[in-house]
Amino acid sequence: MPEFWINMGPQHPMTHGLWNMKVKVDGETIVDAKPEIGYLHRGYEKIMEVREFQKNVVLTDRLCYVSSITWSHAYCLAVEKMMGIETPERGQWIRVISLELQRIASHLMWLASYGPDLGLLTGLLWALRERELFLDLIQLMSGARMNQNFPRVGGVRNDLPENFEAMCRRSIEHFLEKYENEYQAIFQESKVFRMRTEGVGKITVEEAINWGITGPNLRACGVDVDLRRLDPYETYGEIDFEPQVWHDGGAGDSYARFVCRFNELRESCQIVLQALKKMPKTGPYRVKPPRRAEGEGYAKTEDSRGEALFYVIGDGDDRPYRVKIRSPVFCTMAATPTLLRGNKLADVVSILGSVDVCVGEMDK
Amino acid sequence: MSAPLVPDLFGLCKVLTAAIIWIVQQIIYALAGPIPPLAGLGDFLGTDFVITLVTWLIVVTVVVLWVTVINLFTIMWVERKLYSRLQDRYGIMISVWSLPFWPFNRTRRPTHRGTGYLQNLADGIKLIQKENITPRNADSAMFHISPVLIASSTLMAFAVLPWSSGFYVANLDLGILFILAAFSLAPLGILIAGWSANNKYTLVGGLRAAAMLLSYSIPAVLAVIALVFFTGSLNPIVIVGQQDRPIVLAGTTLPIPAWYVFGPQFLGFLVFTVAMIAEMERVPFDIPEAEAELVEGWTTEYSGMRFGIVFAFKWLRMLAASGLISILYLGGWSGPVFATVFVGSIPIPIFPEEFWFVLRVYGLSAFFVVLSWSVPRVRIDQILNIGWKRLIPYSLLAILIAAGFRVLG
Amino acid sequence: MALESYVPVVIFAVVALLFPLGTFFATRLFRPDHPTPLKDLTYECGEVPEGEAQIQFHFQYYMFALIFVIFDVAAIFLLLWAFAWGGLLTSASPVAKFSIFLFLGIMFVATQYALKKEEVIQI
Amino acid sequence: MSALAKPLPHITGRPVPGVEKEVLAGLKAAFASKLKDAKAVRERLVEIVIDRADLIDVCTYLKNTLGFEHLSCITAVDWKDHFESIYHIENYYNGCMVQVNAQIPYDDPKIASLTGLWHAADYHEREAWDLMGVEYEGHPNLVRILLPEDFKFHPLRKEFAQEVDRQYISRRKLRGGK
Repeated sequence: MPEFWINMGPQHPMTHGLWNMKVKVDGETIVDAKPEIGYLHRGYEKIMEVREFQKNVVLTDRLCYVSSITWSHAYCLAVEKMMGIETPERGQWIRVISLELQRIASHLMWLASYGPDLGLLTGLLWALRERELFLDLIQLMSGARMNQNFPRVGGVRNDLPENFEAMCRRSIEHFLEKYENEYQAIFQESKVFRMRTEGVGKITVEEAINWGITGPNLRACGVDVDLRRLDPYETYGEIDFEPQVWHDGGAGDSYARFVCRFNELRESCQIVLQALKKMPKTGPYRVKPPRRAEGEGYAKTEDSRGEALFYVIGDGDDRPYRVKIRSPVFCTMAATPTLLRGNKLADVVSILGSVDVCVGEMDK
Repeated sequence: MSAPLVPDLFGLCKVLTAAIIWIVQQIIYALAGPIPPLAGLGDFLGTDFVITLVTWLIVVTVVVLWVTVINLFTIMWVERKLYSRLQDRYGIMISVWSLPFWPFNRTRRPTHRGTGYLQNLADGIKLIQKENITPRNADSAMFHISPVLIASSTLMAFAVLPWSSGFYVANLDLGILFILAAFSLAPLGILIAGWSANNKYTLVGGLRAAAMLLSYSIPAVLAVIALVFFTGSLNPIVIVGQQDRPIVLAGTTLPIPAWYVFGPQFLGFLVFTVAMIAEMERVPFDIPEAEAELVEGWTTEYSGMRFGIVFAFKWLRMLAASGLISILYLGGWSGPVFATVFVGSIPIPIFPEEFWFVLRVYGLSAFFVVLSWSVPRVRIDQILNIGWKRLIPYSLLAILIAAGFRVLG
Repeated sequence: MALESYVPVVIFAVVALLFPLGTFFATRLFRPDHPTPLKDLTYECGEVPEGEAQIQFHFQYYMFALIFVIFDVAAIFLLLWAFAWGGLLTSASPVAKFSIFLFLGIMFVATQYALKKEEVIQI
Repeated sequence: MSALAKPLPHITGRPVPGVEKEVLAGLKAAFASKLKDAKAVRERLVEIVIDRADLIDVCTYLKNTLGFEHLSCITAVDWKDHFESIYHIENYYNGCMVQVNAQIPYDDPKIASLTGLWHAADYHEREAWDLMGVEYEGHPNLVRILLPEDFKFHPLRKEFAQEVDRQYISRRKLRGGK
């Protein structure tokens, strides 16, 4: 009997977090796979039912510590939709800036973890080095490096600090220089890297949509879907940007996913620069939300990993009646057996690294 | 063209041994007054057999210590420091100067302001204190034997690897073949280790290691065969001697050393180097212990000093492989400077052959380190593809080229 | 005598064998030894191990052993030939001189053919 | 309506203005009597309320005729007197989202599974069953996904009080220890 199940996780270098990927191999070829999740389930949806609307932001921050702002922003947006209030314009621009900075930080964290997955520890340290720049910017903006608690229902916590624009420009300039010279060389232009990523973990467009894969992973299949443009929220409608879609052949493999995310780094930098230019220099950044609310609201945003959806129901109390979190990784995880089947055992890391798993948001 | 610091290791040690044994003999003879049978022991110690045996033991111990204590620690330090700098960080920092007993450093624990040479020693001390865990389902005897097999077979490569024209243990006619044989013993140990631990990661890692090391030892041997067409010998000292002259091309003497890499052996050099990178299990060919998917590959179940030995011997393999490459293709210990100072009447070379050899070994190792920390890992089927479909045809081509060159001139 | 030069190698082998053994026994003085059933479990990423690992493994792995043996024999032959090459060059017989090229040519073509036929080296 | 009857050949990635009215009109034309409630809430969002028996029909129509190819989310809500299974289905061609509220009686929490239409429904339905206890009939593998397999409750139900019925999960306990 040459087939056996290999446990990859929960204590495994490949799993960036606590989850288990059971892989059935025949020799080195993967026959079947079975993800087991739930190790990090903290009962978010239940806890949020007993906390007030505003106080839940601190919880949603911790859904995924790698991209806190995008998650708490999605929650705030859903609650605002439910309450029927709207953020002032400057607040919306600040949110856009913070979201994109967080997206860059999150993607850099993904890049950092993708390196050692493929045996390239240098990539980890280089990417984390540049991530510091963006964490510093976020700290400057919100006061905390991680779990910022920055977006609030009705706006953002505080205005941008002085000189933020200049510092932002300087950091992005520095980052883009490193991006063009160092990251391209070590990742995209490396022959061995392409050998490891090209043609593995393929998925067709129909399968991808059917499995509910979203975000950069879907765009890597050649589908031009970016919620920032398809269903614009905040002021994304006024920004001129190009969603990163893989148009060449061989769509849907690890390399395409890598390129889409990798190019998003640069695109997000451009969005931040544009937003800094276009935003009004002064104005209110927050409105006071009502304490109690009734109704339902949903918001879907383009998280750094895909489509984040919050569905909030209020019953007239000062706390939500029901909150539903749609995590993109949770849906992608359902598709991983399809991605993995037929590949080699060594490709597990190449595939699962490229779909960017964040266990916190997956297990809720 | 330089002179060795140790012209004759055996001779040097023999003088030392003879002196020590003479002192011991005198003590024994002095004691032989009250206890007469001891005189026979003293006579026995004076025999040539005992002196030779003890001398060999000392020679072997000197070489083993030179390799495992001095070179192993240095190469580990070089690697860790080098890749740390590559990754924009300081790396290891605990050194002699950061220890707490210096007058300028009166803290309670080592500070982090040194160059980090002692970090490996600290790691070793830590590993010594770790518990050795043997899994319940493991094949205990095999599980314990395989690290010994791996470590000893790797160490055996240094029995015939000369560090200069005088600093060696044995001068064999088939020295190169012996080193390659010592290298190819390790897959057996790795396979045993992978199988005996009864763990899926070690099993896959061990089988990968066996498949990979077997595949890559063929091109290595074939490349050496291509070289033998030129050298006509497998004695490392002879091979280095052949390279210790300037190149003569069409009657003119060029200011380039006649290393085998500058010539028709270049293809063989490339094949041999790639095969050696695989033999020392480094990234991009470190698939047997691909830590991303196989935790630690075939070393997963080893703990404590057993892990330490198995882990540290990767660097010994790197040392041996670098030494082999530099002997075969890069002129071994032949150096450009010949300068001696005379202490009394004993000539002492300023830049001895050992210096040039160690320089080459470390330079090659640094190259391997930089290479392995700047590329990802190659997948196992791609590794085997490279081995079978690229390296073996190329090495056969190298043999053809070598034979052709010999026929033509 | 040639055999005499192997004496140091034998001594080296003994020392090399004693070196790891001595290290393992020396660590007994410093290390704790408290085996528990949980600790002695086979490591499987924190899960309870399921199934045996010592299974009849995939045949492809043994293919390498077979191919390796074939190439090893060829390598030994070539090595002997390479040693004798210097002497053969001086001998006048062109058959002795050039038969190596025939052999190498056949081997090269055969290898190329075999590797072309085995499109992907599976494992 | 005519533009929506057949999916557009290319996904442009840009929203189509006023699409929610067309979708609403299409749904009303196809399921006039079965819709308990149907309204366009805001731009690019349509909300319909149906009975659980009509779920498969509505969703098949949405997917195959109107081009709503992406099942974004399945939410189960405990309204104390009845359950609701809420489906967010998204159209990539025009950015429209349809929210389907399927009503389920409290004493018989069962509804048809959508796994035949969307693979994505697999995990969502497992999660909804795990946390809310709504049974999705026809699901190939309806087992707990986030909580341990021997967990006794469905914690998102309103009757599950957090402080009272807490089940301490300890590995040692699960193995039969103290």
